[in-house]
Amino acid sequence: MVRSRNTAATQTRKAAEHAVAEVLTPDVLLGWYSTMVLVRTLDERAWLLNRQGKAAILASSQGHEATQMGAVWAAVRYSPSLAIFPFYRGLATAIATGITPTEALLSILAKAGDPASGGRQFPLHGAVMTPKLKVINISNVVATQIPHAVGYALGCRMSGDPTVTMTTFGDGATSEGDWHEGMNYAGIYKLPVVFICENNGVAISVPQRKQMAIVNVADRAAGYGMPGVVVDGTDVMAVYEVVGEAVRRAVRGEGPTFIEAKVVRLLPHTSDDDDRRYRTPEELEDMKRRDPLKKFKEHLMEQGILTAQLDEQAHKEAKEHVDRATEAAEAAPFPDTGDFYDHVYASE
Amino acid sequence: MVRSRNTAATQTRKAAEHAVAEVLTPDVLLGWYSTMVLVRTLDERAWLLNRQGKAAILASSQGHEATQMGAVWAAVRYSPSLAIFPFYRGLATAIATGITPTEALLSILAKAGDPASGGRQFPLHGAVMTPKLKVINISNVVATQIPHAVGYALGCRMSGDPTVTMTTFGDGATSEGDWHEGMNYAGIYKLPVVFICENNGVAISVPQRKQMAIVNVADRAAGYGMPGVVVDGTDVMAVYEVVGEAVRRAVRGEGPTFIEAKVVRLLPHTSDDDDRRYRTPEELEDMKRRDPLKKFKEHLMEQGILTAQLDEQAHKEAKEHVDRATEAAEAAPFPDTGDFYDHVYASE
Amino acid sequence: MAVKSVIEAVREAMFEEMKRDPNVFIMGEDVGKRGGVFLATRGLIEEFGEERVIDTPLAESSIAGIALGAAMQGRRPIAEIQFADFIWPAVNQIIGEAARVRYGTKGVLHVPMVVRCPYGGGVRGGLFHSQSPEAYFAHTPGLKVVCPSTPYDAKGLLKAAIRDEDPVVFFEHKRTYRLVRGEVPDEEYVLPIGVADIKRAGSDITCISYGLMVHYCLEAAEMLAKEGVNVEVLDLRTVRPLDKEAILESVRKTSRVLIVHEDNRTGGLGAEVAAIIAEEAFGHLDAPITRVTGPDVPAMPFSPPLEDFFMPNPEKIAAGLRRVASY
Amino acid sequence: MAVKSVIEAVREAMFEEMKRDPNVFIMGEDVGKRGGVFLATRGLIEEFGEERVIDTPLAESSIAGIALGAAMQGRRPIAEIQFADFIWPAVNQIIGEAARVRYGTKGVLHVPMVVRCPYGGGVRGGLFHSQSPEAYFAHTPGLKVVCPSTPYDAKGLLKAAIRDEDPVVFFEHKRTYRLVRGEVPDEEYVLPIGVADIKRAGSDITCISYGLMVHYCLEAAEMLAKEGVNVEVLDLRTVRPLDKEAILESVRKTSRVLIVHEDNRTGGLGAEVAAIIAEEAFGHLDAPITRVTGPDVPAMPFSPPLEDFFMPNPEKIAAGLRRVASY
Ligand SMILES: Cc1ncc(C[n+]2csc(CCOP(=O)(O)OP(=O)(O)O)c2C)c(N)n1
Ligand SMILES: Cc1ncc(C[n+]2csc(CCOP(=O)(O)OP(=O)(O)O)c2C)c(N)n1
Ligand SMILES: [Mg+2]
Ligand SMILES: [Mg+2]
Repeated sequence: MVRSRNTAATQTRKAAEHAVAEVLTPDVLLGWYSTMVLVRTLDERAWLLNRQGKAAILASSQGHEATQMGAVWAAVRYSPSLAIFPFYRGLATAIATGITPTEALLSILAKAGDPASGGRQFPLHGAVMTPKLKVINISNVVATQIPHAVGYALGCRMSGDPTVTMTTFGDGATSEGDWHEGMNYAGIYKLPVVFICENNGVAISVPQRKQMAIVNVADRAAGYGMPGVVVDGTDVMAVYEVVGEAVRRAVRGEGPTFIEAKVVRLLPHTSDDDDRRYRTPEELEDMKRRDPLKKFKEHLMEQGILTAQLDEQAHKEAKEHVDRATEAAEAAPFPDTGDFYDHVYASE
Repeated sequence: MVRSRNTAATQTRKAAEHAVAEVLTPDVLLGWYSTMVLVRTLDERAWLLNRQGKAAILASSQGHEATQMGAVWAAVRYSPSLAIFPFYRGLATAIATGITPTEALLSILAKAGDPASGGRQFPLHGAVMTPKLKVINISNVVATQIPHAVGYALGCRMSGDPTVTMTTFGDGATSEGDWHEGMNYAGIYKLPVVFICENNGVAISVPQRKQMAIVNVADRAAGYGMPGVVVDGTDVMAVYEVVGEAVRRAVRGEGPTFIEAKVVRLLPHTSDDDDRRYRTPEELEDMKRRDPLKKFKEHLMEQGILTAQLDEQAHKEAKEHVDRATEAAEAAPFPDTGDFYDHVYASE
Repeated sequence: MAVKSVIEAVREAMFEEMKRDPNVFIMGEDVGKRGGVFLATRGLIEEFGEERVIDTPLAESSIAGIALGAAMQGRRPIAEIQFADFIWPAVNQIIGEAARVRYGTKGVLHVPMVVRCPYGGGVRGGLFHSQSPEAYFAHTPGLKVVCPSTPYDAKGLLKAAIRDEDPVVFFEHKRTYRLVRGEVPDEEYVLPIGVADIKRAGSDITCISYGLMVHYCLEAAEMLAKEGVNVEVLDLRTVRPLDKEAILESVRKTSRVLIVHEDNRTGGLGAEVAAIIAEEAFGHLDAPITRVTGPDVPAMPFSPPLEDFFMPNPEKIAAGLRRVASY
Repeated sequence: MAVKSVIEAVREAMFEEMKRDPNVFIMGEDVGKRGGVFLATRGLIEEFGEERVIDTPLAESSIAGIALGAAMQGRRPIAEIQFADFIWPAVNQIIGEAARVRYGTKGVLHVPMVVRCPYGGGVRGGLFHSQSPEAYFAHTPGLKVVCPSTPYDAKGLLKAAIRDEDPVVFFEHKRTYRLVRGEVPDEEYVLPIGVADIKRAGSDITCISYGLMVHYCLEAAEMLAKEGVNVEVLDLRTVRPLDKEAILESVRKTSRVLIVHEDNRTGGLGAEVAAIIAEEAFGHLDAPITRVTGPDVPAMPFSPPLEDFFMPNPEKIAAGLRRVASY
């Protein structure tokens, strides 16, 4: 894990590593691994459903899972309660927050039972609210969620609500004015926000060098008076550590942190995209070497925590789980149009 | 003059100082001084015309003159040709670009002879174009000119036009998304743009600490891959030097520079404002000590370049000049409505 | 009752609502010590502190977007956009986002936020301090859009907007701020959003308007009265939702319509009002539905003769009324 | 003549204009190697290089603002906004700025720029990939707004837009891209902006529309023909400036009007068209001016049954025509 020159975060690093070691028992890590296998299996299934013409559109989180899951797990662990404003590539985020595979597929298939919007929105867009965990993604317009997250955190501070707010977005989002404005505001008022940039080096087809003149977008954090941290986003434990650190910083009232997680986008941008137009087979091969699932598996095997048998079992269970979920979601009804006009305004 | 940690600009500093010494003969400096006196006299007159009900609105450049004039003079000196996208506080910018006091007052009084928009726009808004010098300020919406300047520079590069583009704006403007987006683009494509932030520490009434979490906004430049320079904007020679350096950098094809000139706003935000609501008399007194005109005068007197007699003469000539200009502008006609519908679209 | 100006009414409405509900807060440029550039928030920071009267950075998109986020969290932000001309950077967050939250979350979240916005011309404001962008917002389902004309309406409707569970864009005509004074009750009251008001009853022509123009319509109606034409002046007050019933009822009575607004003609509010009437009161019409509006130039110019030429005024409205009366 | 799709026509128009005029260039997200998400710019970067086909950062306000700056310098940018739903951040630069440059500089500067923008629904795009924001732009003096329905019109009008000396927002209905095919001449041609086109002559009702809906209107007209009602389908093609003469001429002939658009009803393009007719062809009308439009909900929902419910279609249009016919 590389850090940008900002050092505020570094000071608490030792403490964090200690805490991580304490928390991350082999059982916990095996649980993480199974969930990552489940998400990958679900993601592949969803892609298949799209190819079968059953799911209209899909943004895969393959390659982003370690960041998305590590971040949620750390945030849940270290904050009294959490509000997340994720972006559209958040299948792993969703599962980590407790959305079930069936719910995810209901959403992906635009069924009435979609827990986020009842089928009104793109998969997993809308809001899923529990007392301790709020997932809010009201649009797929890039970067608009940054000010939302900042405003939500402001509201929490005003009302004495100790919730920590987290928002995730891609490298592309950092080019938008809303990103700048939101970062600036959070910095001025030291709001309890954790900004997580899942930098996969590409915005659809536009490579990072055409998006910014710098290598680490985390270097911009200093200009907003907040720490900027670069982390290997394919390493779930590393992500867990730095996000945990940032969340505790937020809880202590020390303000926002910007985390740049370097990830890979293993599939095309969405199911509508064909990345062969702009990525070479070599690039794709290269990325596969950074597959977070593969990486985690190798790590756990090296450590003797995961065995081939446990791995096989995880995959088998995941497949069964996703099979059941698929069946349920496919059998579920589409929304009917009876409430089409509801929720434009508050009903009197 | 303080510099932010960015060092690219520093490398050419020695050369610049040398050049400055060569160019800035006592005669040149005296000429500058007279022009600064003229601008101050004109600015005071315009304010008076507002108080007499003759000018609807005015944004004074008192306190910003050294930056505005030093920047234009340097840019004109060191670029083959220049396009400026100034902001609304640009009376000194305008005079430095060759607008006459009469023209300025025609604009301030919204007369038909307003060279920028024929009275359609706020004072000095619109466009004044000569082959070597283009002054473009199409709106008073803060920060919109940043992308315009960047686009203009892009157009110049595309068409092989060696023009250097400069844009000026306040500290407040750096909070806008457009500032971020424009800076980012210029950095990526290394466009020949000089960004000049006239930081007077306040956006109308909002102090810098409520605008950003940092002391030097120039620190943000590194995040866009460009040098950021902080300069005492009340020191015309210092401004001349750093802008000269930035312009030559642009001419050499090395890309954009961000200059933060620390200035003071000696008057209320505009003639509509009453700054006693948010600034103490002590703060105002304090600022007067940083009056760029006073500073330049003291410097020139110390150097034996300016005498009391020459100073008096400069003021006398300025007053006569502004008197004549006022008379002419007051006597000039308002626009008539015959061409009210012209220039909505190209006429066929 | 006391006689107050529109700006006083606006300030009182915010003051009372902030007293009433600790969730209400204000954010915007210069709303703090400065009290807003029109002094709408004067004294509020002294009363409610920096936490509830927030001077923001100069960044409209985030003003709206942060207000939106806070509103989803349960606060009731009043976001001030300093001039309507500067609302454009915030349109993505207002039209693009805020308007769709309730619908897109199927009612799980909503946005009880007010965007206050001084608008309109006749103030020597030129191209970028005179705009009337209400029609853009009125075209947006999910938003409510209010344009009051009097201190009484401004106060009652702003209080309603603050209490409303949905995003309201509240346009205050700058020229009315100090020019228009009127009685405002001492006791608390709230006016319903979406209800038009007959500012002058009449039987011969329905003159429909909102904002500053209502006052010019009333002046024009007096001119026409002297010529024996009895004009009804209907003040829409809310431009989304439109009070269709009030419009149709008046038109059924008079059979003749003049619509007046300061905004450019093409695609302005008058278009929708005319379309409603042409579709739903067609059988009652005795004359073409006529509009007196700002001209189709990009904005109001700065110089006095040009600005005067742009602005609708009582004379131009009276001429329109005569045209309709004599059809 | 060859039969082509709308997307091919759009691509050809850009290709030809870039060949013709070295000042023309393209900028936008993914317009380079990707060829645009709809492949509108496929092959152009290979032909014209990175300098003239620029992949921009993901930042719409600057896409429009930089295009504006380059246009003032003499270039002819074609700025692509990837989906109309993402044009909101750019509205400050398009509506706020570009539209006012010529007026505000009294003609010294102007902005020969095109903003291309795929819009519209029926593509399972949900709330944020289905929007039809053309009315917002059509309300803005200083802009021209084009919404072609066929490959022939798309090509001829896009070439005109690129050659135009003023800012043109060019809306391409996504659903027509591959669905609608038609003859496109091999030789060069340019169509005038601001001229409507009778896509089907008729005598009983004037059915006015633009974009995808024109095709549905034509289908509905065929249904009505079987019922003995002869519908004229007028394709506006340009929604600003409106071809008022063509509208009025058709209405004078038929005396009955149905206006159709996919955008929300209130304040949509239909409002202005209705207002023009109600003001200027009042004496010719035999029936209420009727509209069939998208409903007043914040946007088109994602799920198939909900999307279908939103979209106007030939059946809904035919029902509207019958209503007008039988008044
Ligand atoms: C404002 C806006 N512009 C354009 C788009 C279309 N779009 C969707 S995702 C995307 C690329 C985003 O890239 P990045 O932020 O890096 O995230 P990634 O998809 O790489 O994870 C674009 C251009 C959008 N959704 N919103
Ligand atoms: C987009 C926008 N928002 C608000 C305003 C109103 N306004 C005009 S100047 C100003 C403050 C600008 O401060 P700064 O950029 O620091 O420049 P200064 O006036 O201090 O020189 C504000 C808020 C505006 N013109 N444009
Ligand atoms: Mg990316
Ligand atoms: Mg300032």
